[in-house]
Amino acid sequence: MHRRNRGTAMTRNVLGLFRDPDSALAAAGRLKGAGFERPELMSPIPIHGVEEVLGPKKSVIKRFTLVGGLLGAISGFTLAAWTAVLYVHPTGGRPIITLPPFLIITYEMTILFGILATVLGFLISARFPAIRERIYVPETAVDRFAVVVACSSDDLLQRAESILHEAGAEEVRRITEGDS
Amino acid sequence: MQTEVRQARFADVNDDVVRSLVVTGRNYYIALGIAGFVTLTCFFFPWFYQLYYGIGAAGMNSPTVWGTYLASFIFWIGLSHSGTLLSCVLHLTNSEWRKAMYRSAEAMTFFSLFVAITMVMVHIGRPWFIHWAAPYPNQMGLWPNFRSPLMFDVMAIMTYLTGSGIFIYMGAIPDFAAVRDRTTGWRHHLYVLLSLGWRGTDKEWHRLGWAYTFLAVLIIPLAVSVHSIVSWDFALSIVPGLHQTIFAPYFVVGAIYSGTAGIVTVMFVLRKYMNFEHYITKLHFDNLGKLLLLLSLLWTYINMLELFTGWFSGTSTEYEQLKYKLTGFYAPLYWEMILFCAVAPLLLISRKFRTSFVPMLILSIAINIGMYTERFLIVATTLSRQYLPGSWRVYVPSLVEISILVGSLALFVTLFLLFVKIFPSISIYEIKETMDAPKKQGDRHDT
Amino acid sequence: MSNVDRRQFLKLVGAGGVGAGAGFMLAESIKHPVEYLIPYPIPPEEFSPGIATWYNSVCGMCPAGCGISVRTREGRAKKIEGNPLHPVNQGRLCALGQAGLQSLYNPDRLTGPMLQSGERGSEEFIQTTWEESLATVAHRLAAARDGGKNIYLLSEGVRGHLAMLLERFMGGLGSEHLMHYDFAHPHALYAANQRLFGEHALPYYDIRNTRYLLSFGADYLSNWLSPVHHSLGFGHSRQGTDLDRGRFVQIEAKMSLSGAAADEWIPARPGSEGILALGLAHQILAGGSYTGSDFDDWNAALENYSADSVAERTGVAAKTIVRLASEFTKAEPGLAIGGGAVDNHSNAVDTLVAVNLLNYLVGNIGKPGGVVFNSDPVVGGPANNRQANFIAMQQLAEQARQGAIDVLIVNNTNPVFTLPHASGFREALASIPMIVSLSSFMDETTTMADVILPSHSYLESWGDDMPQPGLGFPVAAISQPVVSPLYNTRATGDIILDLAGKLGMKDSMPWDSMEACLKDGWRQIYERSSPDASDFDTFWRDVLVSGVWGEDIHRQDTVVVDKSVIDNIDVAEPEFSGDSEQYPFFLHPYMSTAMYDGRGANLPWMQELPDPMTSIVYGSWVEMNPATAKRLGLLDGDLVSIASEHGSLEAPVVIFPAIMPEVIAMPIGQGHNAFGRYARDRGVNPLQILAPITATSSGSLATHATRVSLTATGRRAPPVQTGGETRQLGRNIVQFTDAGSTPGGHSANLNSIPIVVKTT
Amino acid sequence: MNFIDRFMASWRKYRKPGYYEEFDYAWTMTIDLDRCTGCGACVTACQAENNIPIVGEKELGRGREMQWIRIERYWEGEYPNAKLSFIPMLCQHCDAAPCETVCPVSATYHNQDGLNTQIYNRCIGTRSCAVYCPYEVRYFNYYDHHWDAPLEQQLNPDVTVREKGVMEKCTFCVQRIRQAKDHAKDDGRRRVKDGEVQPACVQTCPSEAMTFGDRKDANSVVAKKMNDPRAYHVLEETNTLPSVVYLKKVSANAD
Repeated sequence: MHRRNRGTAMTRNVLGLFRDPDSALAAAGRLKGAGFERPELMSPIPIHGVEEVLGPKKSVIKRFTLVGGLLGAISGFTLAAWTAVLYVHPTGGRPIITLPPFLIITYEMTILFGILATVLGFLISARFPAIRERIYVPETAVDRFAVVVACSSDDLLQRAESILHEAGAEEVRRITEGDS
Repeated sequence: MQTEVRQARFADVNDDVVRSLVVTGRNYYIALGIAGFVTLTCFFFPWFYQLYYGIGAAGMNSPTVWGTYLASFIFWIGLSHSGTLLSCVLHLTNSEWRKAMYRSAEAMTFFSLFVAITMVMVHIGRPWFIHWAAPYPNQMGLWPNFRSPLMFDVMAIMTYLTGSGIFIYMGAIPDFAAVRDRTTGWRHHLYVLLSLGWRGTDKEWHRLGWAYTFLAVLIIPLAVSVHSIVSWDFALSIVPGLHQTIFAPYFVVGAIYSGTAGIVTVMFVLRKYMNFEHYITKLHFDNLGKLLLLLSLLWTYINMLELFTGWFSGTSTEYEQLKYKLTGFYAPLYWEMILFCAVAPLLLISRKFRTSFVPMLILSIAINIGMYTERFLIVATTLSRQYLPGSWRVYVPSLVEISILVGSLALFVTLFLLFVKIFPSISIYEIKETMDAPKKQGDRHDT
Repeated sequence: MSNVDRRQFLKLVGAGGVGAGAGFMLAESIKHPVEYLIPYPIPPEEFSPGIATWYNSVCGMCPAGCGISVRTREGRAKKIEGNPLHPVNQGRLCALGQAGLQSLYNPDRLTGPMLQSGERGSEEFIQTTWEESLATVAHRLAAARDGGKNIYLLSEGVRGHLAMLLERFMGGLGSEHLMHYDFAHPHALYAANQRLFGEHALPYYDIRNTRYLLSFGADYLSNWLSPVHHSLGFGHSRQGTDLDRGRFVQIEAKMSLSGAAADEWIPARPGSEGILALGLAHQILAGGSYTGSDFDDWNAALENYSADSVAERTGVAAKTIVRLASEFTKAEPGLAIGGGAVDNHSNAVDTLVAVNLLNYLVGNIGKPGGVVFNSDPVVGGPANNRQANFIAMQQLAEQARQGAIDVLIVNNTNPVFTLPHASGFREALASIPMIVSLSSFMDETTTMADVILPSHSYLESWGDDMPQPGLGFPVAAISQPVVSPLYNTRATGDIILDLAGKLGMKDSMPWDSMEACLKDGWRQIYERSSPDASDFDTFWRDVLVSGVWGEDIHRQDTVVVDKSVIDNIDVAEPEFSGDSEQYPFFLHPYMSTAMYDGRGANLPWMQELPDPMTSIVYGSWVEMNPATAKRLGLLDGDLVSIASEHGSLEAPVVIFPAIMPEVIAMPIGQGHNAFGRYARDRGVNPLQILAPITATSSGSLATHATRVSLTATGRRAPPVQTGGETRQLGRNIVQFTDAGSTPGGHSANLNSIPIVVKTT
Repeated sequence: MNFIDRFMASWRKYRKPGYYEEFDYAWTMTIDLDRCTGCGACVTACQAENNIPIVGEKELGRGREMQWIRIERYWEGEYPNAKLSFIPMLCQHCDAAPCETVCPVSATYHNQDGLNTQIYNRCIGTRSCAVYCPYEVRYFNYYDHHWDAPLEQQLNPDVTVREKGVMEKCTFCVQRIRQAKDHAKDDGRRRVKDGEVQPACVQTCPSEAMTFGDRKDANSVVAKKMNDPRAYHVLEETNTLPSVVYLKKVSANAD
């Protein structure tokens, strides 16, 4: 993870490690209160109540799902009906465009596209996969809770550090995020 | 339950899971070796033999043109309904106890689907042309016949495979990240890729939560539709004994039933041989037991309905069918099925039984044997007794068929064994969620 | 209808794939058949690949003599269909006839002349050349002739010019011992006709126009005399006219195919059918419809055949007898026929006389829908007087055992298979110094031969035929090669002519080929028939195109039965071998369409054609009444051993609902120990355990006169069946109605046998 | 607007069931059970015409018979009043064929002659059609069959030989129908004459129990026979609209 911090200095961040989610969340709240731009939390488990402290988040995923579903419905029926007309195979005395079976196809395609779109939505909205280096401390994958805040100037850095210390961070680091 | 888990700390969870991935005992290799060998000799060799000489290697005959292959297909599809479906339901109902087991359950889904698809390949007469059943533009200008229930199958199963694959993967991203930092060598690179650079920021968690929930919502109706459609392969025919409206629910219930039993089996194995005693506990067996009981009752009910339909119809075709089922050539199998799937599960009424591991294991296996029999009977009894008595003929599986059945089990086991070494077979972060997170004034345990 | 005339021939020529090309082909093929019938690497211009050519010929699979049209493509026979112009089968054909293709393309055909290298029956032969083999045979024959030794010729029942050739050939050899042997030949029927009608020939039974058929054991739909023609008649009588639907009654111990087709199946005690017939005759007389001058004689002769006594002797209810008699009398016309089992009891002749008597008493002799007498065959000699009955065959065997036979020539007949072991025929053959076989297969008899001169398949050779029984008017048909010979074989006629040539019989047989002989012989026909064909060659070509020739001549003779016949009209009690305690069951061996007398066994199609009654393929079985099986504690598929005084067999049980409890039935045809891969070592041959009992005054083998015992072996060997459950379970698959008959309409007449022109 | 019209037009067209009423022909076979003697001539004729393989005793024992037309036999009653009835069973060429809808690759479908066709080289061998067929007249090639030389010289060049893994069934001798249509065209006729074409089984039936023709032609023999009060369909209740019409057997105790 040292590799991660190589590179020319651009923005500097302060990172505070906490042992428990609540104090981490509290620290984040204070930073926000102190006018820092929205701090970022990193945790091994989803932290509840983030919205209350740092303000609500909006996700575009549901739109993706909806659009994908509709798209699937249309393309599903089109696939069945259009191919049936493309090369007419009369079977079993049924009409060429037979609704009940084609609706089943439609249904399956709706769900398929819905799923794929959801995944797409997730990747896009969560900015995955990560191409560029990002701030990361492996402890957060185990049992530590981190608060990261970007600072534009040295005094802001100090202020952030002090706030984190007060909030009971067991460790505070300065991380220089660089281009990789 | 909680007391047990509280001893473990967050770090231990990571340790245990990573150990389950990187530390590999001799037994594992032996198991894998055996499974692989059986797969090769009992599945692939007979299959190639059959490919070379023709389906004649199997025991099917003129009226009974479907046999154990199709039965196995339904069986595996059914087994696949354990995992993802169950996992989704439990996820949406936020049941805590799901979290320790859903990963392996979903894996079951995925692999049994895989095996089911190979069974189709084994079943059809000219598998080298199976791609003709896939909708793709081709120089012949020919497209598959979307009116066919078999095409519903193709679409549904493909969707289901994709869906459950994505579902299991997405749920595992944070865990990939967790193991990524602890592994080295090829594993590290693999997990770096798989984890997509997951950091666990509040934003990522938020998005993951949403996406995961949506998937769950989408997959539940999908799973239900998949097995309904499998049932329509039969119910849309006019074969007496198959041409029944009850079939869709019948199959779905049966599927979840055998699937749940399958989970119990897998749970037992994981718990025993991957040292997950802390995470897979009596609680899980208890709950699964309750679920099994419910399902067995449902299943029995539907079976009784089926018998009733046959008796009530009064038509010779249906009535003969019923008589044949209860007293005919295959009757012993039928009663064996009733014993395993309707009678034995009544033991689950006692909590003591539910929470004792070995009996649960035995029962779960018995149930799945019974369920396989059910699928076999659905094919064999009905097809050998159709409209024209003059063409009635019984069908007995050939050695090749039986060996391929055994082989398919081995194939499943092999795949699963490989899986547990690549996938964190229990969900790290959700286990942690079930443990109470450290409090501000909580005791400071040393690192 | 006068001669089957040229316009119809030309229609046929024009029809379907034949086209003008075929006419030309035929004309050409007359000159050099071989040159034009090879599947060519480079086809000549008049032979267009992809265009089928049809050749009309005569079926050689059974003695019925149906006309066939063979579809050939690129010089290979592809399909045999009935010749629509041939009045016997009118375009239709039975399963066996169609399987003729497989006797042509049979993998086990003999491919060239052979000399025996090992000892008799060892089936060790070495290939040789025609020159050598013919020389050997000719030399041997010459020696025998000059040394005054006995030469026997045992042939299948041949007719037309081949029959004539054989006559002259044996004449030239100074031998009287020309015998025709057909297992299924109805000797007793001939004898019966001789006795009652005073002529040793088969009449034409006009089933087509009868309204009421009383069949005593004759399986006329599957193998009796001319099954295809009978089937046509059956169908027409059933639903083909506006008249009342024809009614069919079958009297036999075991339901045959005809029994299944009949409206009424009546089991009568084996051998008692004749008594039943006389009982019916008694009733007819009582009914008073018979007004012949000899009424009183009949009455006297039949007085002790009252319904009750007959019922008691036959096991048929008295009221049934009365009903049958009245139905038969009322029907216009009604027809009684007898054959099958009836033809094969010790009292067969009496029985068949009694059966014919019924026809006589209701006065349907020489009438449409009745018994019509045939005129003599137009060419060749009458063949039937040469038919060898069982006694003759036994004499042959006896002669052989005494070393009185020097040379035996066997032409395509297989007595070793069809004669019972008790006849000792096979052993007798061993003591004949020289046996020559002209068979095209390595059948049981041929395995005994010293020299094999393999003959063509009938699809490769020239010949002609006058169907027996005729149709009441003269019919003659030409059989011509439809493909070039596959192997180094020769037509029987040509072989005979070759030998004749070598033996210096040129004067009596001047022809150098069978074809030449035919052409010569058919000149008579050309001359006697009103020649609307300009010259003989045209006529000949037309005949070849149509494959058949007919003439509208009918005999108008009235039959008067001799007083002596009337006075001693009686049916003796049948005689059976084995006492009823030790051998409680009557053995009922029967022929089937597929196997006929065993000749079908080497044809895969026939082996795979499910037996209609039991749906069994491949192998043998024994049919018994459910009650019998129950009594013996036997189930379907149990292997039982069937023992007579003369041997025993093992066969699986098939429970058969329509057979008398004291009778067990076994199909004839399987149980070959030679005859090629499909036939060999499959099933058993019931004929071999038969007792050598002959029918009085016909001398034919009474195949139904053997009693047998059944013992369970405790083993199971279920036969291969293609059918499953045999009951409908109320599913209305076969539906019945009673609104079948549509009354009123015109009366049919015999001459109007439709000549359908094939349109393909 | 114009587009909408065209769309609606074709929509209505393709939504119309029972298109088979618009086919050129509706080939039909009638089988008079009162004439059928069960002799089996049709079975052999079919084998000869359609290159149906010789399956062999072993395979037949395993229930893999290959006879596009078979004679089913049904007993009524017990001795001495047992009656045996035969019914030739072959592909009924149903207009509402269950087998057609189920094929995932359209290997079997209804063609312009109203025939239920089987396209061997499209078949992937799911065998579902055989399951869906209530008449059990579809036969599967469990192996590659072979003919002992020179039996193969008899094979009909107008009909293919099927490979393993393929479903096959009665075609109403489609090769003959094609030929007849070609002849009709050569003679400048629009339609095939009645009686001009006969499948092998019909052609050979010794008791003339079977007739074949186009039921669209009101004067054809089959059309007339279909009006016979005895006419019925086997398994009418399955509503498959068969093209094979059976004429009821007249029961013995009718009079």
